[in-house]
Amino acid sequence: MRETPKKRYTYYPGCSSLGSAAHLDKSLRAIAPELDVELEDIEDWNCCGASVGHVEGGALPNMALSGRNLAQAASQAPDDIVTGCASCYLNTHGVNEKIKTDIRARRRVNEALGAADLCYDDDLQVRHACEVLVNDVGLDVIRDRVRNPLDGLEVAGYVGCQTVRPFADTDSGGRYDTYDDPAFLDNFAAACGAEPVAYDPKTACCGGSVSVHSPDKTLHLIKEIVAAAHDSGADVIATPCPLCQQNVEMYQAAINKRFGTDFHMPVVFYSQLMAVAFGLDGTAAALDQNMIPPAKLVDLAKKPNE
Amino acid sequence: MAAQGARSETILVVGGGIAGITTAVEAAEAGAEVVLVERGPSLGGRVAQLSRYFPKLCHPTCGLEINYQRIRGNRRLRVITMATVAAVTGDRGAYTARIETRPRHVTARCTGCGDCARASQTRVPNPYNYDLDTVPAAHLAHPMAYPMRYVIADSVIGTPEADRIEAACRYGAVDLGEEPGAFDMVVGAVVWATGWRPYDAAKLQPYGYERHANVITNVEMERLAATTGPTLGQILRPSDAKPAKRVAMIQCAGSRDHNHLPYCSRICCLASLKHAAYLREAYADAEVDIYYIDIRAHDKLESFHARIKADPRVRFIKSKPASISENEAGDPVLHGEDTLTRDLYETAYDMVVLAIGMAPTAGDAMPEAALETDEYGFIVAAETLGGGMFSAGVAAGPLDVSLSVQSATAAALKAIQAVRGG
Amino acid sequence: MAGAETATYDLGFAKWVAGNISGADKLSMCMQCGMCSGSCPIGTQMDHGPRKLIMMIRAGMRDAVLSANTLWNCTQCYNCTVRCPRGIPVTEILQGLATVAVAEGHAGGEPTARFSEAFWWSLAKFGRTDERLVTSRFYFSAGLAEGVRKSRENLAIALRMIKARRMHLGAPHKIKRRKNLQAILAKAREIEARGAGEGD
Amino acid sequence: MAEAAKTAVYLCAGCGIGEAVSIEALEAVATGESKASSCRRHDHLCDDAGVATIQADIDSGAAERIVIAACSERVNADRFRFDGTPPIRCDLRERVAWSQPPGAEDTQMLAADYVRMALAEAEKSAPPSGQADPGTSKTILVVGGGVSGLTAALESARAGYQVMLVERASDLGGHGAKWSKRMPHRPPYRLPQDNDIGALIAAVTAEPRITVHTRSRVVSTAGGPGRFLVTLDSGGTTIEETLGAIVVATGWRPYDATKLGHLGYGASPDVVTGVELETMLGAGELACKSDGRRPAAVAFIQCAGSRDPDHLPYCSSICCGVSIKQALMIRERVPDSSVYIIHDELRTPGTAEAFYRAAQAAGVIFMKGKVSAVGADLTVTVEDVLLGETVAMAGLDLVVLATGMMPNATAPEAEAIAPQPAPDIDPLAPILAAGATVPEPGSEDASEDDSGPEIGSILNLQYRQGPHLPILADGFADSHFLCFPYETRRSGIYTCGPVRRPMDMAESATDATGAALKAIQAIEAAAAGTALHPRGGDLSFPRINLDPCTKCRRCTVECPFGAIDESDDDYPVVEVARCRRCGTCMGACPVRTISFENYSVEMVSAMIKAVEVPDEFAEKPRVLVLACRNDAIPALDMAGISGTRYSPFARVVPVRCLGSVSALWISDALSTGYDGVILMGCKAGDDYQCHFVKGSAITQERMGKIAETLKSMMLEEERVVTHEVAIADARRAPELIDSFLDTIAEIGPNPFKGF
Repeated sequence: MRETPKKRYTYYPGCSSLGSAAHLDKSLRAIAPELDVELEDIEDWNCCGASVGHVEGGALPNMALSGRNLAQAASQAPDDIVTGCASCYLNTHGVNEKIKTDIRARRRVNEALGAADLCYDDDLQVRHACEVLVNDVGLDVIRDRVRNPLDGLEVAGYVGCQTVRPFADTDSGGRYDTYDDPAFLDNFAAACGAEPVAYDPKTACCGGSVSVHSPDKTLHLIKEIVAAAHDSGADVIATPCPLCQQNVEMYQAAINKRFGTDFHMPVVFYSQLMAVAFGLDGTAAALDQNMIPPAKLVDLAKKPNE
Repeated sequence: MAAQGARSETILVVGGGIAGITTAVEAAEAGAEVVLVERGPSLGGRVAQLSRYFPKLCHPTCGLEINYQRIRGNRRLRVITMATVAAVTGDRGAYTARIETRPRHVTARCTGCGDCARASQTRVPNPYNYDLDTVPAAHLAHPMAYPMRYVIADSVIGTPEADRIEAACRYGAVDLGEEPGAFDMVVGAVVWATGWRPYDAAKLQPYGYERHANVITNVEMERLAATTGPTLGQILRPSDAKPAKRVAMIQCAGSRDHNHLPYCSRICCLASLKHAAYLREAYADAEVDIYYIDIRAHDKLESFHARIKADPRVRFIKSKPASISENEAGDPVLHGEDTLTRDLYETAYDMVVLAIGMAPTAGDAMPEAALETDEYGFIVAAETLGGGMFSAGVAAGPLDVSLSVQSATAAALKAIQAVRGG
Repeated sequence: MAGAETATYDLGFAKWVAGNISGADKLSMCMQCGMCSGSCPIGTQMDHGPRKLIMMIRAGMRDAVLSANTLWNCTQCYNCTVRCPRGIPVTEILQGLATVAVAEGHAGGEPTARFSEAFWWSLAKFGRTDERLVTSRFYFSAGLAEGVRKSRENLAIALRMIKARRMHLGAPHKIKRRKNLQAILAKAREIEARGAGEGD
Repeated sequence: MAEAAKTAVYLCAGCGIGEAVSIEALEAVATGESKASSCRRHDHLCDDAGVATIQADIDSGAAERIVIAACSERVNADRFRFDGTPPIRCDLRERVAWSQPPGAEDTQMLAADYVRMALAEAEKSAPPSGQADPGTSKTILVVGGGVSGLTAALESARAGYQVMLVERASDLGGHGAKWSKRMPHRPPYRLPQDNDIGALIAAVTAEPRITVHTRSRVVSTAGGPGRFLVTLDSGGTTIEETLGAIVVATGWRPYDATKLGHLGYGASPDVVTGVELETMLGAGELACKSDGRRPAAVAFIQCAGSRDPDHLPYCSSICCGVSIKQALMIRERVPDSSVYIIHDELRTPGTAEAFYRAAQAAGVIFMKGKVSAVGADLTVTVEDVLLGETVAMAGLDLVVLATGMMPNATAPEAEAIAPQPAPDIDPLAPILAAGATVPEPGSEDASEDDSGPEIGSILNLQYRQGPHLPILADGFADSHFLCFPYETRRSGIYTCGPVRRPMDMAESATDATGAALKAIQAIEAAAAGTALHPRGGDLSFPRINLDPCTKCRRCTVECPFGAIDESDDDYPVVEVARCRRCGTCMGACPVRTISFENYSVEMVSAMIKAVEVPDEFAEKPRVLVLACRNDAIPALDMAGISGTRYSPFARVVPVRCLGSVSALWISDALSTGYDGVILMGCKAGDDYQCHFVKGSAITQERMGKIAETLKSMMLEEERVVTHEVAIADARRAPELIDSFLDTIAEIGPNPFKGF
């Protein structure tokens, strides 16, 4: 067996893990042990407010949401908090940093938490799963775990916005990549034996939550993202972000309708690529949860009890 | 190690660009003994890489020529090339400077005949043209090199190429065995004229300097416009050598930006106005768009600004472009907001020039703790370490050529005061 | 619209914004370069880009700022934030302004506001957001007819989500200690109601 | 004299010369037909051995004059440096071996001609013997007691020189003394700094090497570097001093705000200028002039008069920084105040950007726009270009006009009555202007008395070319070269501070320090009897032989540096220390009145005539190229270095400046059978690049006369052309020569050939 000591993290799944991004959560949990990573959920975790909570809830209540999760995590273990969801990361990491650096914010949040006899006075690190993969696990280890190289799979690495902006190139964010031309996702794909294609809209915006409630405003953005992947001959789009995955996948029908295109471009999570590359079966990789089946990846995946 | 306490009235000038040359020549012509140390194989520095100066559009080599003549005619001035100052200890009137030399592999016997270059079969990147082209392994730093002496690239030492080069020299001027050296020198004062380097354009990610072939920097533009440049003075865009007629200049590319250089580099506005003039001279139908935050044509240079502004084919757009993409034709496409019309533009050009700022290089040139720099790396408190240390030119702050010469001439007097104990 | 209200450069509003909206203390550093507005993915659909909005804040154009659709068209791509040469957290400030706009009734029937209401309702009630409930609540927030229309329109997607086991059916996911979360939120609202300055 | 001297020729066969031409044949030319006393050949002349050979011949007396027939004069000057025996350089490398086909007959003829020309030069010139009685005063006159003047004085004194500091006012300090705070010039560049001018004044007053004369004016300045004879009016008493060099630091004055009615000046006492605000800020409690209330809302209007074609065309540079400084001070004094800065382009160059950020952080509001009106109630109407609206700003308590800087290039109080010196971007203008203001002999005595005789001049130069320092079109003092900003057209007189260019206190101090160094150089050069920039170290100077002089005054009028005066009987008198050795006077002279020991009409004529002009034209035309040493010659060298081939029929003679070209050389050339002449000089006009200011410009003037000469000789005008050649024209210069030879081929041979 490998000697590398296990790395322990406190895991924050986020609401999408119970729905639209279940396949991210499932595949992440599947690859973690392969990489000697141990994840312990934040007990009784709550919603982070995502990208719209603040509008109705207000700034401080929105911060208090993350405050509660942080307090809970701190009471469990001093380990770093990891989340796979861009929005969860943005809120939790942001609030955590604000509490660390802004005394007034720290006091106000804790006053609110006080209503439940909670308090957050620690200085945990809140980290994105991708940053942990780059900085703690490392590409070499990932490459090393590949037992089923994704030969011939052409991948368009779509990073989106919030996974890298505004924290990827900051100290607190681990300086693991850049805002406009990040490399980590292509590196992940390559490490899995797939072929990253040249892909311009790498960090273009899918419209985020605006796409969720007002797709008419943003459909053209998503179209560009899919079209570029299609033109570059990619078999799949890979992304780290739940909201990107959902928007880019579920609106393709609407796009085809509005723009007369004929897109059926599978959109998977990098973690699903890894799961398959690590030799896990399609179910463990949650490939059955993609609305547009990633046929080629399915073929590459080991069949159960194979 | 030179005897401690030994005194000297010699002034050491570090850096052979326009500021260093001026400090050295002005001090020597006022009667001082001067040693000028230059890191590279030739004097001239950044100005030797400029095609022309603003606002007169005259050639920097013209002033260099005069200064070279002044250097040749002055026995009190000694020039050491391929050398850096590794450390300075001591006090005003009695510093000991550690000089380290790199091998040129060509001795003083060189006549500049060029046989070695003709014999070279290996080509190496040409820093004089910001690596836009290559030169023979044995080459002259540039046509206005001083000293007029060839240099052999370290990369070919120990290869047959080196032997070819050695064999080609009829004057026994090639020394393949030359080793790096170091020696101490006692001097009375030191003037740091270590200059600047263009800010790394690759760091301006939204502009895709590394992704888009036709996005270049202002210093590269100088080489494209220069008759001694890679295109012999024709302004052609890199991707397909097509004449660059629709060109955008992006001001404050790195400068005035807390993510990059917080200060204003002062020269970039005027350099871009000059580049507009180059283009309008080169192509009757050229069109230039200058994207700016504030056009900083200080003092009398405002008339140059006014002159260029009067040209209907040069447009000024108050906007810091947000990003650059590339279309099928390989044209860079600028995206941003015109802050005066409040329109969002998406404009394609043949070529985009990033008006890159000046980053001080004192940091890499300076021995530890010898001098104090400000938060940006410009040398301040120039009289630290015994009161005989001074700075000149861009080492002291972002200056244009005339201001650098002023600062250098002043530094020359301060240094003279220091060595004469005035 | 901006035209309706004229600029006075009364700095009262600018000072209030600086003191009450997170990140807005940096607003004074804006040099109007336009980098932010140029970076907006759907800037073309904004009444004014962030750059002009900031100038309007300085000019004291309170109503025009709070009723600008800019606040609702921010996709939170954070390009402006990371590119701003003066380090102004533009996205965060727009979020803060949106919150104020809702609180002061400038939001009207803005989808973002309605969606947020649905979203907050779910998380405050259950401690987590149930996408299905949030979506339907949002659809019907614009009236029954609209709700029915929207639901039909998106039925296909919903079905495929269910098929992919990515839309949770049945009882919404709840956290265990809902009471204590609700207490925290209530307290937070109370503190915020005290406004800036007080209690500090 | 040269005839007696033993001239040794050293022929180098290295660098391809040996392959290109027959060295033996050249030796024959040198020792045979020409009068060289000896001729040696060497394969690597610049090497130690070669240099040693030459030195040995000099030491043994075998070589009194030496001709080095090798590479261009631009290289190895340090190698071929022999005390007392300056070499004549003959370029067989760049201009022959590297630009002509080896072994060709024409190449050989070219080389032979260059050897002949060099020997003629040797024969007709002598090493400069230097000046008999150079001026020896080492005291520096500093005019102006503001930051620039004080600094220039102190820095000169600290370098060991005596200084006479002259200030018109009764106190030192100038404008700088009025500022309560100054802009930051040291890290972190964020806050207004204390005005330390008091310490500067104290240091100057305490400095024993400086004598201060307040309430004083310069009423007359004569002589030149090393021996300026200066007369002061010091509060009524006249002081005479002999001084070595002069630094003019007369500073600036604010633009007249009464001309800014459109910005409300005069409409209300609460519309003030930046300078007036400075006084208000100095007065402690800040109060509006109208009713003494504390101003709670203040608007600064930038570019008040500057960058405005109707007022000042230039940017005054300091106004943005000054307004920021004052805005910060107001925010500090009146914490709840609203302060607005309305600008067009906001200019805080370099590290001053931090000052701008500091003002923003302090809540100062910056608006970009044009002010269309300022009402008596202080309502400021702005076209707010960033909002795209016209904004009427009401409720202001104070409106500050950031007025610009005007240079005191002439005595301010005299301006009303004084005709200004004509601006002279056109290098020919100063002569006409200065010529027009030459005081009549009678009034010169008048200039002794106190009634302000001088027409607004700072120094009242008693020069033939008039009392003023030349000024440029924008009214600032002379300073035209980017590479040499201190050079003026009045030798030994340097300007610094805002009289030269709008600048702040920190920059003025640096500028003044530099000017002090230039003054020291002038003093030392004068004492050594050598020339100033750009021919530093040159010992030659114009010697005047009055016999042929026709008193035509051309030399005195055309000298770019006002170095030649006229004696009472109207003969030219050279003030040697003022002379830059360009030879423009020589070129101006219709006869042979003026010559240098090593550069004369006779010498160049001899070189021209030394060339063998073949009788048969068809295959062997000859063209004379008179080329400027500073730019055209290097350009031709560069052509050689890059191996550019060009016509072997051109014979190139380097000249100090095109201005030194005598019409006689052209007639000599044409009468000895040359088919044409090319003059290559630097760029003339507004952006002139001639290092002697107007060599090319004046040559163009003279071409008219030359055309007449040609007519009188019944020759076509096309046979003589002038070209502006830049140093970068390595490709173009040879092309000009070749195309000129095509023209000659069309015109046909010079009819004088063979006579």
